[in-house]
Amino acid sequence: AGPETVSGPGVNPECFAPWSADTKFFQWEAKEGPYRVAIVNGFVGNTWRIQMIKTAKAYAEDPAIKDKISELKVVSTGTDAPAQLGAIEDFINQGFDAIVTIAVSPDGFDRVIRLADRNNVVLVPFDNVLDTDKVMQVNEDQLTMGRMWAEFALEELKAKGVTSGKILEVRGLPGNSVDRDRSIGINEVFEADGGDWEMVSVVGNWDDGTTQKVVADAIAVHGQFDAVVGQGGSNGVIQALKDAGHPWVPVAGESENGYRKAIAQYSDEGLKGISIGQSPGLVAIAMKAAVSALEGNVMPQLISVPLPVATYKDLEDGKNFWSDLPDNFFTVNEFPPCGVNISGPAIMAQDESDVN
Amino acid sequence: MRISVSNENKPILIASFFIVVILLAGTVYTLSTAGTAPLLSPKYLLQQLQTGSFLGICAAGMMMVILLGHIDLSIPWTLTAAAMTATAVGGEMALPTALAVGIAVGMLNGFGVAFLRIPSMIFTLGVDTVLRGLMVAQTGGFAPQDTATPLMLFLAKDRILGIPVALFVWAAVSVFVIVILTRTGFGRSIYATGSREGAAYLSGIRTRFVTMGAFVMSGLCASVAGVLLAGYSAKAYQGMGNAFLLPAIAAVVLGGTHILGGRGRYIGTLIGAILIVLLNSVLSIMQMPEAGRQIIYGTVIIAMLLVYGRNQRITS
Amino acid sequence: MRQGRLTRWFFQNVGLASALLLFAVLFFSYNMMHPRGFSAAVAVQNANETAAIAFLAMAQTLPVLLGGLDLSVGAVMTLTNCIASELVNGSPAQILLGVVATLLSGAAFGLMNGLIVVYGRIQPIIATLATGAIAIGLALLVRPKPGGAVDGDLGWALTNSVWDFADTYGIAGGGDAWWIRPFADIPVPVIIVLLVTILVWVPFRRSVTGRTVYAIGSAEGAAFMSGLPIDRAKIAAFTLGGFFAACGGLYLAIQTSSGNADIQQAGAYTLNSIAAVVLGGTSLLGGVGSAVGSLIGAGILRVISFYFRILDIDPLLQPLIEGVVLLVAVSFGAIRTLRVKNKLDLFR
Amino acid sequence: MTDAIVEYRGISKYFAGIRALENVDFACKSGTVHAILGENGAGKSTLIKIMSGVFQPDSGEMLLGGKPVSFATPQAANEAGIVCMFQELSLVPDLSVADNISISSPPRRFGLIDRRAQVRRAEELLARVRCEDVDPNAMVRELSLSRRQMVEIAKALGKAPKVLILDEATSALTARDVRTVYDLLAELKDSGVASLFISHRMHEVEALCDTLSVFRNGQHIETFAKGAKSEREIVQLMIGRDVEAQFPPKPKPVAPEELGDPLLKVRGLSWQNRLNGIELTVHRGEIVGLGGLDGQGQKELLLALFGVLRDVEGEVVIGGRKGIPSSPAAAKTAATKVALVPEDRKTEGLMLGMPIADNLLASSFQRISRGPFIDPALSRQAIEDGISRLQIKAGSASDPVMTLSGGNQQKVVIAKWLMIDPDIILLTDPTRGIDVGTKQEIYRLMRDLANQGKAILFYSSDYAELIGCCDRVSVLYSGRIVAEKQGDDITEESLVAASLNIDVEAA
Ligand SMILES: Nc1ncnc2c1ncn2[C@@H]1O[C@H](COP(=O)(O)OP(=O)(O)OP(=O)(O)O)[C@@H](O)[C@H]1O
Ligand SMILES: Nc1ncnc2c1ncn2[C@@H]1O[C@H](COP(=O)(O)OP(=O)(O)OP(=O)(O)O)[C@@H](O)[C@H]1O
Ligand SMILES: [Mg+2]
Ligand SMILES: [Mg+2]
Repeated sequence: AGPETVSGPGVNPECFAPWSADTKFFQWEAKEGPYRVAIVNGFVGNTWRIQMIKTAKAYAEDPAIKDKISELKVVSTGTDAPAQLGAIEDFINQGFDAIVTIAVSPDGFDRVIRLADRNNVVLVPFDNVLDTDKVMQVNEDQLTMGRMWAEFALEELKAKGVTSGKILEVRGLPGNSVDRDRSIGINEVFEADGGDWEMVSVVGNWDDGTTQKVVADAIAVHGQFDAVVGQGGSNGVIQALKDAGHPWVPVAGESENGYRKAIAQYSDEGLKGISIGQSPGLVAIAMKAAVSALEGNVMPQLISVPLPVATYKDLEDGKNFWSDLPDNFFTVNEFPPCGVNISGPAIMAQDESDVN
Repeated sequence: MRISVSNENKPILIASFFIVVILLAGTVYTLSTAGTAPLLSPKYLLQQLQTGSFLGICAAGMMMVILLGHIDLSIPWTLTAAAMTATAVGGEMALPTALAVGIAVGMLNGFGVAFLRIPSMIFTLGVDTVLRGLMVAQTGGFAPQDTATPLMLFLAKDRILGIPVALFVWAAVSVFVIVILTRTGFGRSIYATGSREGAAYLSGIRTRFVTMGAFVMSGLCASVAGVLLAGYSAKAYQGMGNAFLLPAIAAVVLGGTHILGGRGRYIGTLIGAILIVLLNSVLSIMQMPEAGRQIIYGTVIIAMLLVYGRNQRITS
Repeated sequence: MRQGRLTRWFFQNVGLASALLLFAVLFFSYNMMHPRGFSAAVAVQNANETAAIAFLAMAQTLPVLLGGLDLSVGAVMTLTNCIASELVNGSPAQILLGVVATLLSGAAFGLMNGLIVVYGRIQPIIATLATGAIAIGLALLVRPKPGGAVDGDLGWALTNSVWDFADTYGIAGGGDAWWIRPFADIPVPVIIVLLVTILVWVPFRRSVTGRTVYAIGSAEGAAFMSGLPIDRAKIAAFTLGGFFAACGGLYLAIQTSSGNADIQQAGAYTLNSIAAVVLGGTSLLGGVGSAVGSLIGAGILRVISFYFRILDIDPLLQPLIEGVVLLVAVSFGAIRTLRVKNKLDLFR
Repeated sequence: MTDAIVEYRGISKYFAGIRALENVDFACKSGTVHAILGENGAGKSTLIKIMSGVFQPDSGEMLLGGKPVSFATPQAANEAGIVCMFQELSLVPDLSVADNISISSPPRRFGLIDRRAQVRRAEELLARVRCEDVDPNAMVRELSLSRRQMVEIAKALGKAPKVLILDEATSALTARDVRTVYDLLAELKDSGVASLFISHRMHEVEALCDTLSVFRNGQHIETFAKGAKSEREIVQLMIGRDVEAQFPPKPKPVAPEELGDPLLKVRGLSWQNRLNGIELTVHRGEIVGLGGLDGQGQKELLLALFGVLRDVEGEVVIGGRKGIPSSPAAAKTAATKVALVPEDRKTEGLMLGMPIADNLLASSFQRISRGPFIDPALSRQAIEDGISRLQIKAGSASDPVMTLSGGNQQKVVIAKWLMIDPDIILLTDPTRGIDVGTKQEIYRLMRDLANQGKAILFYSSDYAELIGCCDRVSVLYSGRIVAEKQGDDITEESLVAASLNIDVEAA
């Protein structure tokens, strides 16, 4: 028996905010804790995922939840759908109570959803979520993220008095739904705007190196852009602009520390930046949601985590970026309404030399 | 069958010709859409060569290994590991550390392939996985420094007389490889071993050390590319080498090196690398969707190899 | 001079025999440690996870036996996965048609590989590197973003035990007929893989064309001089490889009831298929080995990763351990090398 | 010639402009054994490869039983009854003997290969060639070269040929097997089969054939019945000049005490169960032959001395220094340099796809380098020396070595080793597949090298060679030296007797 669809409101709505007004609510039969929780990650081998795993481990030790989790197991299966499905099924077989996962594909989980429901296991996809409303999921709103980037860029351009020109859009991994949603959001806003904007789009795969190269190529070919809206690989955008001697323009991007460092450093020279990112800390909220569901609380089917926005106006060293820490790590990790308070440095700077 | 000089040069000529075709096609595109021809400007070309140097250097190392009839699938994470450890160490020692990582990985590969005689296809794949695991574990343990040192920045980004320093590095690597391949016993031994290892061994060539040497060269080249790439991005990061493996193999093969070893000229690899870089760049400029890009990529490789001339049929 | 049959089989198939042993040991101890070891549920889960890579390992075996490599198997799996996600639904007849069309498209792609290798005389490894890119491109065209709808019943029936299969379609008394009882707990994917092996691989191996594949890998010149049909065998090998890859893609589609043109996944499957073939005792030099070995190799590859789920290992050390285990497993092949007394034997 | 089974009319074949056959008219009749003679590169193999569908002629036509035919593949030729045993064997090493014998048309059941019937068939055919000792289930890889040649003959028989071609297919056979082949060919002849026989061993030709055709430079010179010409005349036809003595004169045997210290001394050498306590000495200036049936450990002995075998036991002293070189690389760089001309030139002696020049230099990079770099002038000089010293017939030194004829390929192997000026030269059947003219050159070369103070250890499967060339002959039997013959004691009878491990004196 899976969750029952009930009517809202759900528990702790500041933290578990329903995605929209018509989001369904789920309720599972309450189980006796503490619970066994498994995290089934896909690919490992970039900083975001590593940070996510570390956050999960750190959060499981957090006093707020420590007593409720008796066992936490984390595996990474690579970009291999059968392996990920297999791992989820294995954990169901092993009798885990909740399974948190970043899906390698937005589809194809029908079987494990069915098995999870049969065995009263709470399955919580987050970050890369599923195209289904049969499971509880946790994510940030990618469409809105795209819109906010574009709106910010337009606002900054208007402030400079620019109403037409060339905008460079840097896209992420082709075929990925996150890439699709963010891009739709971005383009919607520019189209809706009255100005005459020429959009040039290049594919950066969310990878710094690739992004840097394609942005450099685009600059070499198109000369100058009035703003850059990048989905990821933001460090690469900055490097390419810098190397080409491109004047600083409004830039929208992710939440890498290096990118925020650059905004802080160059905003006076014209690098008016906005940084919104997908946080590795989502895992903590997914874990918290899973535990809350196991306790029998009413939960929204789709939980929207607020977008962690920072612009050049509100960057503050040591608070939402760290000038002495590496470029690669992702800055936003705390979600105060949820009681998730694991700051970036706390997990990324376990080595003494990095902590001041 | 007679392999004449012209036959050896054929791939080189055809690949060069194709480079021109790519540039022209790109220019037609930009002329028709924007009315400009930036692809033919020295600025664009130098920039392509600058970023192409990372691939070119990887391909140079890969070629040594392919000449032996082997392959080095560990290049992506050798590159990454070299760059990441170098930036983590930082300072003066960064560059030597990177090179040491490259040499160590090359020796490990060489040991597995030459002494344990495990197929390179599988051993280097294993080494690649191990290196990735090491880098994940390293980042997982603490946050290593990832900022490129000034020397790395200089090598990758600065210009001397308007020419990117990275190009000088690529040129130096190229000269080094050419001298090794054509003018040293080691180089000739690579060809001999790649052509028929048993006969080379019975000729008194220390084939195991030759194999080891080629893998060390490959690791070394990957580490140099890692240093440059870290300098170019101003930092090292997980997965930075992922984009280099298949293009490096393609560059070597499009340059006319025989995938089973024993035959090939370095100039071909050089041109092959430039071809791949320009092809990618032009496709990106044309905003070609991924699907079209992959299909064009595959078709170009097949078409060019068909034009190079088909292999001899084996009858004896 | 003459040895007993078993001894001879063992010495001529050391690779396969040791793979079998390794797999048995690993699989047995995994089940021992698993809280629900030796149960149908665990077997079904293991089988589902292994089916696709097992098919790909079989697909890779044929080009490897020829002395080449097929770097497009993962891409063909992806392409056929996407095709299946479009076609395998609707009425039973439509489903059947979709299945056939998917398998045919994989075989056709394999055929194209074969034609390029034979008539273009391009080395297989490089030809398939290129056609692999083409396959991925086509997959992206078929399915620009993941999704699709594969018949749900079919998905459920084929990814469970025989009992569930019978239950879903209401055959054999919904799975309770006496004659189906002994098989009730066997996972359907195991049966599918075995059926394909017995109906396709075994006859192929026993045909002149199949023998020619071995002969080509062992000594192509000799095979030609012996009057064997070289071209036909090569084309057949690649076509069959494409067919097996399509079996993998089809199963993936049924298992996930969707299609996904995932480039990374395609690459990972290609490399894993090579690893499985090697672990299964097939020589990358060609001429020695079998698809059955590759099935076992695929099993070994998978069972290694099962251990991460039952042992308590730091998640950030898992990739490292996985790499080291793979390296160690393939290094077992070196024992032969160290035993060789005539160094010339090393150079084959 | 109406009764000819195969007939060529004006056949020509060129390889990238090089003439292999030109305007050849040729015919052979059923019920004959027809020898084809000619020096290396005369076009013999090309002739029969056209007949058997490996190559297509550039011009001219071929008739089979009076009807024009052309074969696109060996398969097509087989189906028409033309079966060929090629110079390079056509066995597949990783398949079993039984598989190989029935390779292209196996017995079938339900459309699939019937393995049991296949084994039975193999047993029958192996019995016909008196190789009952060969296990049909053994992999061909496990067999020695001479066994493989016999399996190849069995395989050919199994195809029930109308025309059977043997292209130097008996070059590694020992006396006993050659006799088997003689009998077989006689049998086939009686049943009306035409056999074409290519061999560089004149005595085999003498014994076997009834018609002889001589080729030179791609042209058919003459065909005549056996006995119509003397051996000397035939050789003259083949190589276009007169060959006097085949073997250079031997020096007078020297008394053992005058020889001084041996350059190579072997005591109790054992390896696996293939070598069982070999005792041997070779002095400077000596050519010592290794005789015996094939596969008695001769090749292993040479490989052991060259550092190729692991775990060799026993004592070896080379040039006063104890110990076996650890590898070929060590052997060639030691104070007393050792060189080995291996058994199979195609896989062990040469990098076939590489230029002649690179093959010649493969052992001597140190010699042509200044510092770490190869000196182009030195290397050019070395290549020229090598080519001229052995009179290698090559278009250009940059041609791949596989474009050379077998004999010239063998010369490249020898020339490669002469470049390092070795002290001890180990030769494994160096004249296999080499024409009389070139053989004579090689014999002379060996004697010259010995006279320069080299020590030569020489394995040959041809008794005539051992008798003609060697100062001493040691005969091996199951990994041991069972007899040592010297001077006039080296006779065919004594060698054959020793090979079979029969004590002639005692008998
Ligand atoms: N393929 C090869 N290429 C070059 N040299 C080789 C090769 N194989 C063996 N050697 C040389 O032969 C020497 C001994 O060979 P190898 O290690 O194979 O024999 P071993 O008996 O197992 O080892 P060891 O003699 O060290 O105990 C080595 O030092 C090496 O230099
Ligand atoms: N595949 C080939 N490619 C180029 N040239 C070839 C090829 N095969 C043979 N030749 C050339 O054709 C000529 C005849 O060669 P062929 O092999 O017929 O000689 P042969 O009489 O059999 O010599 P041998 O006694 O050495 O076997 C030689 O000059 C040889 O170099
Ligand atoms: Mg010949
Ligand atoms: Mg040793």
